[in-house]
Amino acid sequence: MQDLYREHILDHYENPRHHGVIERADISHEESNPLCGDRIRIDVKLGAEGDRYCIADAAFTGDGCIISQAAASMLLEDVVGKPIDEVEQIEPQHVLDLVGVPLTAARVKCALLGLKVLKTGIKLWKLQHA
Amino acid sequence: MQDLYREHILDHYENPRHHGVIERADISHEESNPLCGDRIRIDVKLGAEGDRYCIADAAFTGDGCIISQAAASMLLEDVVGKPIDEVEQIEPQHVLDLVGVPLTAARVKCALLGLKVLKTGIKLWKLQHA
Amino acid sequence: MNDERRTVAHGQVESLDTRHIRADFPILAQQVNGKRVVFLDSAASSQKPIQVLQAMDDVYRCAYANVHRGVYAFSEAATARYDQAREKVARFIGAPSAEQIVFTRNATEALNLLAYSYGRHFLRPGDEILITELEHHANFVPWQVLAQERGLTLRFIPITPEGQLDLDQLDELLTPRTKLVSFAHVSNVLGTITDPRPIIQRARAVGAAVIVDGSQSVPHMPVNVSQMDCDFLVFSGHKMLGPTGIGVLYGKRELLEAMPPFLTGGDMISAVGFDGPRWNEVPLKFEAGTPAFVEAIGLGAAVDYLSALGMEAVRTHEREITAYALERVSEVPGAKIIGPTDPQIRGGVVTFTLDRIHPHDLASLLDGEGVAIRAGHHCAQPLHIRLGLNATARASFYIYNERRDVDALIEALYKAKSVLKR
Amino acid sequence: MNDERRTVAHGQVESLDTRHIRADFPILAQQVNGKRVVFLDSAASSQKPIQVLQAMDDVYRCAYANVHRGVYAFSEAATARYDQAREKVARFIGAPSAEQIVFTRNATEALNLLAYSYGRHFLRPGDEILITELEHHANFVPWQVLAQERGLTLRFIPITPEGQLDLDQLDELLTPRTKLVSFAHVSNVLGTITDPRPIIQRARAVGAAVIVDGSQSVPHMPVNVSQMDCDFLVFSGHKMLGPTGIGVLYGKRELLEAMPPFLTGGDMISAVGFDGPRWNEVPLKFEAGTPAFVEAIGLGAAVDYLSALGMEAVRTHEREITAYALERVSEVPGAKIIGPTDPQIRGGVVTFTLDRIHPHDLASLLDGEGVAIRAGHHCAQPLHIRLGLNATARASFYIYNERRDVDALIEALYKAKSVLKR
Ligand SMILES: Cc1ncc(COP(=O)(O)O)c(C=O)c1O
Ligand SMILES: Cc1ncc(COP(=O)(O)O)c(C=O)c1O
Repeated sequence: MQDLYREHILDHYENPRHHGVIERADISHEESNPLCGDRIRIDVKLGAEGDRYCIADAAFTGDGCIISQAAASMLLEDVVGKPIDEVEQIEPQHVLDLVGVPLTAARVKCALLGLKVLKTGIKLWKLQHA
Repeated sequence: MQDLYREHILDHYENPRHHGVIERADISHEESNPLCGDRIRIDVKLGAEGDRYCIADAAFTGDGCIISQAAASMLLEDVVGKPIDEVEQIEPQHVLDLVGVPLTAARVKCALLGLKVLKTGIKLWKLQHA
Repeated sequence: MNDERRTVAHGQVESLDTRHIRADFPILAQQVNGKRVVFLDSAASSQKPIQVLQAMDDVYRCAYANVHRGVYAFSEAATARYDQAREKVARFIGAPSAEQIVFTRNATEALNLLAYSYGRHFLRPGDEILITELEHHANFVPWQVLAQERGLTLRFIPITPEGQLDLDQLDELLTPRTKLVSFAHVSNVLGTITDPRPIIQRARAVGAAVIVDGSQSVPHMPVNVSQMDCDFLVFSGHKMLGPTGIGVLYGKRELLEAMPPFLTGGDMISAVGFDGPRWNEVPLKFEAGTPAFVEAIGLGAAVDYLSALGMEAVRTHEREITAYALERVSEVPGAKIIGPTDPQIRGGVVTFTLDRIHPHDLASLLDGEGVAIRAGHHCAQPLHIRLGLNATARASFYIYNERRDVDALIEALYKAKSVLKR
Repeated sequence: MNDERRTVAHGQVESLDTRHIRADFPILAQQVNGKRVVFLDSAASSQKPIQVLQAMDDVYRCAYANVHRGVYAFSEAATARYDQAREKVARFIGAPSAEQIVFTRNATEALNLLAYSYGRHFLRPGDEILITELEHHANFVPWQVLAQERGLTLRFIPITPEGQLDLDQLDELLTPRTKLVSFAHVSNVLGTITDPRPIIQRARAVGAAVIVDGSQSVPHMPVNVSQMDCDFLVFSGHKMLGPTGIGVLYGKRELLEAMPPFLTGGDMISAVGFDGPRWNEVPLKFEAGTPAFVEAIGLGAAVDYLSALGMEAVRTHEREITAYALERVSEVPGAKIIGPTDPQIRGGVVTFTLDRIHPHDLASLLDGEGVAIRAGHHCAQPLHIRLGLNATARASFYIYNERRDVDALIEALYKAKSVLKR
């Protein structure tokens, strides 16, 4: 029973990093998981690094299960500072590695919600700025 | 294999009784069995017996399997001369008894097609003459 | 099945001998995560007794061929078993005749059949459909879509704070424009048992047809369509010991006969020409193509199993275990029961929230203990919106559940709380 | 299944080792009317190998729970097997992705889904639908009904005297108004195999979408939707070693995505509120309610079984036995083969009439000898009208049939003739 809810997961859930809202963010996107109703919104402030855009700052709010919220916290910790092209290439497995506990198929969807929101947000931003 | 196709069945099929068409019949009705496409048409000439109508004459045409055609032949042989009220009361089992060979469920439908046509014909006639 | 299955009567309807019953369910002898299986999700789908599995296996091994059209032994045998299954189901719900039983894939398809065939044929712009706030999506979305498409108005019977239908508002909601009323006999979330008769009578008075969603009642209590006098009843086989892939639509004969077909193709026509088809008689008119006849035969065996137990006994058993569960769960600090707390008006469904623990996490933690519960909105999102909840946890019971399953649930709840330090 | 199942290759695709195969089909070891079972009605529905029965039994005994929504072990296990089954089916027909496989009850429901969702959404009064004279009712009546309802024109590709589609008329029949073309890859009566590619290419040129009814091809020969480039393919599980209650609709992704849902309810929405639903992604958008997931898993096992044999080998075997049967039946005095006599363009279906013996009587007499054939119009009444026949007799073959089954058929035909003195 404890496997899933190791200290570091609970810690990210109790003390989420990058939690909150960014005013006048460049990217704001929200989605929910129809399976369980988990909801995550991510705001991103972009910065420029050479000719590439990167994630200057990011923040999330949401509600839902521990896995979805903790994974979002871990994800944002991981991506802040990275070029968005690189973020777009992040594989689901990378997030599962960050989470670092064995997840069953249904819970994988929870863990990946944040990544989905972030990637879709970037995609929509690119479409608008193409 | 021979059980179903005993002499008397084949005889009724080869030499159907009451086969043909009655001109200016009082009742003419036709139906087919959606299962196998068997088709039977029955013509009836009514007569009066006291205050009751009876079947003065009847004839059938049709095409289809041996069972359906032989059973129609046997049925008409049986009902000619009978009051229509009595014919309306004929139970399916009576026809199966006339046929007198063991029938599986699908073939029962063949054997009963003639009875169905005759009863429906009488019913429709009554509706028109009520 | 032998008669010992029912415990000896003491002058009252008896609950069940679960020990004997459990022996018929091989899956319950499995282990999950090294733990005894505590299956508390029968409201989503029940487990199956060997009698049902064997009935289906036996068709495939001894008497399989396509039904209806064959004049050889296997086809005749399969057709006879299929027809018997329809008769068993008719008898089980007190239907006047087997021809009033239409087999569908599930309750959802049965409701869609009604929305397409009855709804699109008999309803006119401006007409009203009355459903309730507690419906499963299956009895919600088809009407929402139909209303949008045809310019109908969809109205809702609200629920009281206790989670019952607020029938005080019924007279106002039922108008001469109400053409259809559809509601769940038992709610899959709140467990609320609604007495269908007053609704049916009052709907009848304004000339509306009434559909009862029996998905959560037919498996769990005596249901008699003739006594109830509903126009239609729908339910799913997989929630009542039967296989997946089979559901039932019961309808009044004159309505089924007046309705146009829904799906078309083989078996449901009596003749087809290049200029048009003629429809077959009910129920075949509604069963296009090769039916799920082996599954229907499986459902027939399920109905035999339940009838042998007696549906009064099934209900008594579930009321007892539900009463126990309501009591035990409500003692857990932070737990909140959703829906009526009186087991007399509550089916075998205990839905709850646990303070500061998301139902999804709870379900995962319980799974680690071998306890299977469901978490989410249980396909009743409008109800959850109405309740102001995103998700709930649900434990549901059936004939094979015992008090010790409730005990295991409670123990696991405490363990979850301690793991999450809540 | 082991590799010996295929006979040793002699530098060419091999036919099958039926002795090994038959051992997997318990029903074939039965006796009928005291005779060896000679089952020649697989075109109506095939028998099932133990591998398929065990795959389903195993879910019910070891890993059963409702799919998709559960976060506990049984539900996760059942969901994983269900998802795998979808992938197996996709691979089997060369579909680019599993999301393009929609599970239905049968081919009939798949065609109705298309008529309701695609037909009622994309077709306008005056548009034309092109089918053929040899269609099964399942690919005939839904279009007839749709045409009548929406003011469309239904046109027919005629057949040649040999029973092939007369494609000389295709250019005339395909007009800019043609929006949909639907035809049987293999006829269930004539056995005719139609090469779908020229039709698809020419239909594409006028902008029509193409549906291939693979009910009689997918079970019997290699079928690859990507090579064929059809827009939709439909087929039934029960004709290809799978259980009843499961069928398949394959579709091009962009079309499936553009189509509105057909049945609505649970699982097919991503959110429902009082003001309207949002649909889920494909294929779930088309799978409302609890799916026939155990049956899908059974179909997955059937696909495994067929893949292990190799569909080229299946086709070779059937071509051989069909050639033999065509030859033997045509030698019987009074017998007349219906449809192409070249086994290269004929599936494993031998339809015939016997002078002065009604097919129904023939089938009964053959049943007495343990030989199961089908008699009637085989749900292709328009074709029978076109052929000027009321009914025909049909023997059809599958992987478990052998030359001695054909011999038994022929012997029984002679016996029938002698009983009826014809
Ligand atoms: C060519 C063809 N299409 C469609 C069907 C309908 O199949 P089902 O009854 O499984 O829906 C059949 C089966 O009889 C068939 O042979
Ligand atoms: C009240 C109610 N109605 C309808 C359904 C839909 O059942 P199915 O998914 O079997 O169609 C359910 C099952 O979840 C239910 O609980």
